[in-house]
Amino acid sequence: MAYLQGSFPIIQKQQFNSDTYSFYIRCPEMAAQTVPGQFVNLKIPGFSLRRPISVCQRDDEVLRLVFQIRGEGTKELAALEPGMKADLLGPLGNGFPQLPPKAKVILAGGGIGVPPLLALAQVYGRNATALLGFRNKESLILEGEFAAECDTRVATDDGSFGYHGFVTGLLERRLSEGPADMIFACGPLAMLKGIADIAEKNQIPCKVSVEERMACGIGACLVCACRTVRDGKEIYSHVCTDGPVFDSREVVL
Amino acid sequence: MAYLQGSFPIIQKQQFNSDTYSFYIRCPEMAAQTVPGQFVNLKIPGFSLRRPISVCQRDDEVLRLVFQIRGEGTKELAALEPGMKADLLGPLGNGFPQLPPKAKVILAGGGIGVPPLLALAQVYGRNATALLGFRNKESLILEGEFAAECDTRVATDDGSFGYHGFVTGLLERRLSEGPADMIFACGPLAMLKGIADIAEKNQIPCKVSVEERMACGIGACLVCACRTVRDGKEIYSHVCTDGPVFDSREVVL
Amino acid sequence: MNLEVKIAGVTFKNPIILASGCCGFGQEYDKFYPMEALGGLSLKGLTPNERQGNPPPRVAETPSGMLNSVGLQNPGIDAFLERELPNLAGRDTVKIANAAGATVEEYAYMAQRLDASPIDMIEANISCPNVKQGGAAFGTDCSMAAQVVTAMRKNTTKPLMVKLSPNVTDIVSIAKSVEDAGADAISLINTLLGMRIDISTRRPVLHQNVGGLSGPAVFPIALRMVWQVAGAVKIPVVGLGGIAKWQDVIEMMIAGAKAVQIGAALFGDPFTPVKILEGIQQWMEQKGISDINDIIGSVQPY
Amino acid sequence: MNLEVKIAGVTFKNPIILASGCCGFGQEYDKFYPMEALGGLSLKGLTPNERQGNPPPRVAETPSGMLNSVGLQNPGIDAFLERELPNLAGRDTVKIANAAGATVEEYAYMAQRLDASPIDMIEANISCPNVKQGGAAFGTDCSMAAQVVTAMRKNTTKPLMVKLSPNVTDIVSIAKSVEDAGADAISLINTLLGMRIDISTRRPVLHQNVGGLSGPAVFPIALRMVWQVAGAVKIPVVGLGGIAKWQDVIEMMIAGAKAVQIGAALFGDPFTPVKILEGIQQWMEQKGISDINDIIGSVQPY
Ligand SMILES: Cc1cc2nc3c(=O)[nH]c(=O)nc-3n(C[C@H](O)[C@H](O)[C@H](O)COP(=O)(O)OP(=O)(O)OC[C@H]3O[C@@H](n4cnc5c(N)ncnc54)[C@H](O)[C@@H]3O)c2cc1C
Ligand SMILES: Cc1cc2nc3c(=O)[nH]c(=O)nc-3n(C[C@H](O)[C@H](O)[C@H](O)COP(=O)(O)OP(=O)(O)OC[C@H]3O[C@@H](n4cnc5c(N)ncnc54)[C@H](O)[C@@H]3O)c2cc1C
Ligand SMILES: Cc1cc2nc3c(=O)[nH]c(=O)nc-3n(C[C@H](O)[C@H](O)[C@H](O)COP(=O)(O)O)c2cc1C
Ligand SMILES: Cc1cc2nc3c(=O)[nH]c(=O)nc-3n(C[C@H](O)[C@H](O)[C@H](O)COP(=O)(O)O)c2cc1C
Ligand code: FES
Ligand code: FES
Repeated sequence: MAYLQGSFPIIQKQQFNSDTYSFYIRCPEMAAQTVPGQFVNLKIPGFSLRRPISVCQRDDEVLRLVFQIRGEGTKELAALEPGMKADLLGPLGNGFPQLPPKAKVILAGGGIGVPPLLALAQVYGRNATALLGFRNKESLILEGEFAAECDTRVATDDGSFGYHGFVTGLLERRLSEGPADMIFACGPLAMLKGIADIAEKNQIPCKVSVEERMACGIGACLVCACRTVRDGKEIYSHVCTDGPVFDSREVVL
Repeated sequence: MAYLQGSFPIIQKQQFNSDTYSFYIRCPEMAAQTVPGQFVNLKIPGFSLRRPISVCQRDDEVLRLVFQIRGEGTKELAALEPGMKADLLGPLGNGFPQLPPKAKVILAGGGIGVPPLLALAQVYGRNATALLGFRNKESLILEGEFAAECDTRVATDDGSFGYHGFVTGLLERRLSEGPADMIFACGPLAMLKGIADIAEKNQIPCKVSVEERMACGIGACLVCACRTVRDGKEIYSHVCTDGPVFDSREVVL
Repeated sequence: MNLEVKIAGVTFKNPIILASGCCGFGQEYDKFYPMEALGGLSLKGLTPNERQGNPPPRVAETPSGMLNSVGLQNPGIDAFLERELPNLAGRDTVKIANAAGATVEEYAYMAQRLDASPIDMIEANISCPNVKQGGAAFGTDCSMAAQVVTAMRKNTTKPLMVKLSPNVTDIVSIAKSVEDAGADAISLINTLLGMRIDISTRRPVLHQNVGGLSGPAVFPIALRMVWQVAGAVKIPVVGLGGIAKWQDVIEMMIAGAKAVQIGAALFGDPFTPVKILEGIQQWMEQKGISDINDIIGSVQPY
Repeated sequence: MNLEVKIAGVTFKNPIILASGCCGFGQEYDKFYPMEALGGLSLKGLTPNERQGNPPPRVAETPSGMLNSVGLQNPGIDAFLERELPNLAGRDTVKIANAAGATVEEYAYMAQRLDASPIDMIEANISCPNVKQGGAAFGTDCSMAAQVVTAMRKNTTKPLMVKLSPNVTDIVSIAKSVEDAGADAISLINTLLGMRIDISTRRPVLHQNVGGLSGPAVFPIALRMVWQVAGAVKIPVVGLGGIAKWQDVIEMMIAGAKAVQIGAALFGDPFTPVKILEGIQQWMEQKGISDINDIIGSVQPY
């Protein structure tokens, strides 16, 4: 598979709340090759390093990216408007493993970790349960779009919407209702740890998507190290090529 | 006098030829203080150093800048459009000395050195003779605007318009027609040297506007050195504050 | 909210000082905002006699930075004391004289002359890369650096800050040498030696061929050196090199700088120091920090 | 139009080489354009045994640059020779093995192992700032640098290029030492030691606290050092540090570099080398330069 890189037009922009945006970018060749869980590395003028952003959804022509303003780079990114172009390098990373569409899967997402799971909701449809955690009602995103695809449950830390508590609480509940073939998780480290522990206890395979600072995005620079255990030996794998999706028993969270 | 700095709207843009542009910028406070021969120091996003550009004309509200694309910075500058803002620091430099409006003056300009003389043409009107040199007809700028104010004669290096030859040739001719109280010159170094020599021979006071690479533009960094002789001693003066206009017998061209 | 910092017995109302060579003798930026807004001014580098400096061009642009090769153009110590310093009389900001010499004796002479002046502090510039004699040579050798400081120390009771060159293998040992020789404070970094070539003429952009690199490009190097030096000496450290925004100042202070200096950033935006002060105050308010001294050296290295 | 350059008997079809640590073992950028487009590849730094490198974070952004603290993560020389190098067999570009060790003996061992391999050239990395033992220490001391080179020289007849650290007071004397010790070529610069601090956590951004600065920010420093070294040694010099556009390559070559390497710029634009080659060719055509060798060292200093 070849990597692609180029400047592609932003054809639509949504703002969800004070700091979260959705961009639809027309890049047919790249979109056609992308699988759920992969990401693109985005160049923002004036910054040395590209910014990795997961693909939220794709069709044959268009990639959808959802991102949150976290620092200077994403702030500049949010200022782009439809008609302007974004410089993307992708598709990158391994993506989520593919199960038969009838597999019972749990999608556990927290905050800005929620968007990459939407593509999976579309794949597994009603066989998927989405457990989405947010700080509060204001930061809730994509809930309607998940609900249109699959069984969707929301938790907020402050109880201002849905379940009062964390995604881990929703997961315990969901597992009490019946088994699952796999858990796909994406979100803050603390959440991933909690999910991985529950998966371990319940003997359910669990795949987590992790983050690390990057430069090349393609395995050439080795900066995006991530502690993993393979064949009983602890090594530094690389998020951009060995990940971002790792088995929860393999990665040291 | 205070220096001013701020971002001001470009209200009009003209393109003269493939690489020469005119911007009208609304900055009333700065415009009100500016005298002919002064310059502004322009910040272009992405570049560390400001770019000095002479004021071509001013009224109470608006400064007019005429500039040529010479490198990366001026190329970016040329891409600005009306409605966008330009970050100016000014007014800077000493400007041309003021003679009584009835003084007979000669304005000798070469290439992109021509624009700063237009303000003088307006001051001295029919008492001024403008001698404007260009590489060829294609690079001719502002001739009509000079002609509307004063006696205007054009030379081109290749003879494609007006006098075939250099501004120095036009100057010899003009001086053969009668005396002058002062010569104001702006243009390439070789031209300034030629003009200064003729002025010396004819014992006519001559003021030249010179260029040097700058940083602060206000006399604080001392990078814009220029060899001058004062009281018989050779020293480095500074173009941004002691100049850009120097007496031709004072500056070592 | 307290922004006051004390360095070698001198009180700065805030930790923002303009860097030597970038603010003349203080008058130029005073036309934008009163110098009273600043903690201090490090004035243009002085030498015993008038110097004309190097031929132009003296400046080149670089990515996120600039090169200069001014070469210590200055009117000499006499003219400074007679003509320039009086203009600063009564102005409420710390005045630092930046002094250089071509020999140890000249440095000693500068200390003696400044000792008798109303200057608040002396900054010994042992790090100018743009002069042939002396300059950088003193700042790149521990024993020469110590000699300069010892000689100056003998001639002055004024607070003596020594400004270090980053063009060295081991900044920490230079810093320790000048501390041991009696420096009251250390400032760093001066410029890094760099070059640009004009590819159309195939000549160096600078007439001096090489010059000193400053601006945001050098910030990570300056920060590293400030951190190393602050961890190794007991005297206060003033950090500079590439500071352009309030975040940079906080980084420098967390790394161990008691105050900072701002140079090249002034040329892009003359109001940089004022904006930085605003930014710092807002940040302190947000974080509930009441005294800027509380953050100095608070970095938690791994 | 001739773009071919010869360094230590090795012919590069053009002067563009990818820098060590920035192009893995050559496979990654081969997915954008065939490696045959390049003059050469300097492969990821190798050590006798597998190394896992430093803990993350290993990268920080800086103005016009970046810091890295990878710390020579690599599979070790055995795995390289068995698993990686065969992938490059038959590929028409110069393959350079970048080698480091924690002791002189390890460097010697690396030379010996590589001598028996189909590698075209060895680049001795005596300048890695990101490893505790060895690394930079060898590159900042003339006699240690010479020891490393002497020991490697004994064990190999392959062309031996030595990569210098810019974190030194006097780059010229280091360069002369490695020349005298038998190096066939010199490459410079490796990264400058820098630091960033996260002001919200007050921790260094890099887990290693400090890391190596590269990218356009360092270009003027690299150019200055290449010019100084090219003027002082007789062996060919390969220039790198901050190259991002064709103009930078021309500047480096005019300053005296026979070829160049491109590192950090790849991360922003993977096509940088291809665009640079196009730019150089256009420029040569415009200027009527038929052989790139004609510009090498053609700078006219003042
Ligand atoms: C594989 C992957 C997928 C991601 N997907 C998304 C997504 O879909 N939506 C989204 O909003 N965010 C996503 N992130 C996080 C996103 O990359 C960071 O929020 C972003 O890089 C911050 O840039 P900044 O300039 O705003 O922050 P700054 O703090 O100014 O950035 C400074 C440097 O740190 C890096 N950095 C800072 N935070 C992170 C982080 N969490 N992960 C990696 N690098 C970081 C930046 O890339 C930059 O190099 C993803 C990260 C990874 C690794
Ligand atoms: C007092 C003064 C008034 C000027 N007035 C005008 C004017 O009215 N119209 C106009 O077109 N040009 C004018 N110039 C020249 C103009 O400043 C340069 O053409 C411009 O700075 C080139 O910038 P660049 O980024 O395109 O070139 P680059 O070569 O990429 O610039 C690199 C660096 O060199 C400096 N530089 C390059 N050429 C010159 C030069 N000739 N003079 C000073 N600095 C230079 C740049 O400012 C920058 O710092 C004036 C210069 C001075 C000193
Ligand atoms: C134009 C210019 C002139 C300078 N002159 C001096 C000087 O006279 N004495 C001195 O100690 N440092 C001098 N410096 C160095 C600065 O004081 C400062 O150490 C350096 O520029 C790094 O800070 P910055 O990145 O904020 O500019 C000069 C710097 C510049 C840019
Ligand atoms: C992520 C990264 C890893 C590097 N690893 C090595 C290495 O293994 N061996 C080496 O000699 N240099 C290494 N370097 C240094 C580069 O080869 C090069 O000398 C430096 O980055 C300057 O060039 P640049 O500005 O073009 O990146 C590394 C640089 C980076 C950015
Ligand atoms: S970002 Fe370069 S290897 Fe992962
Ligand atoms: S540009 Fe700074 S003194 Fe003239």
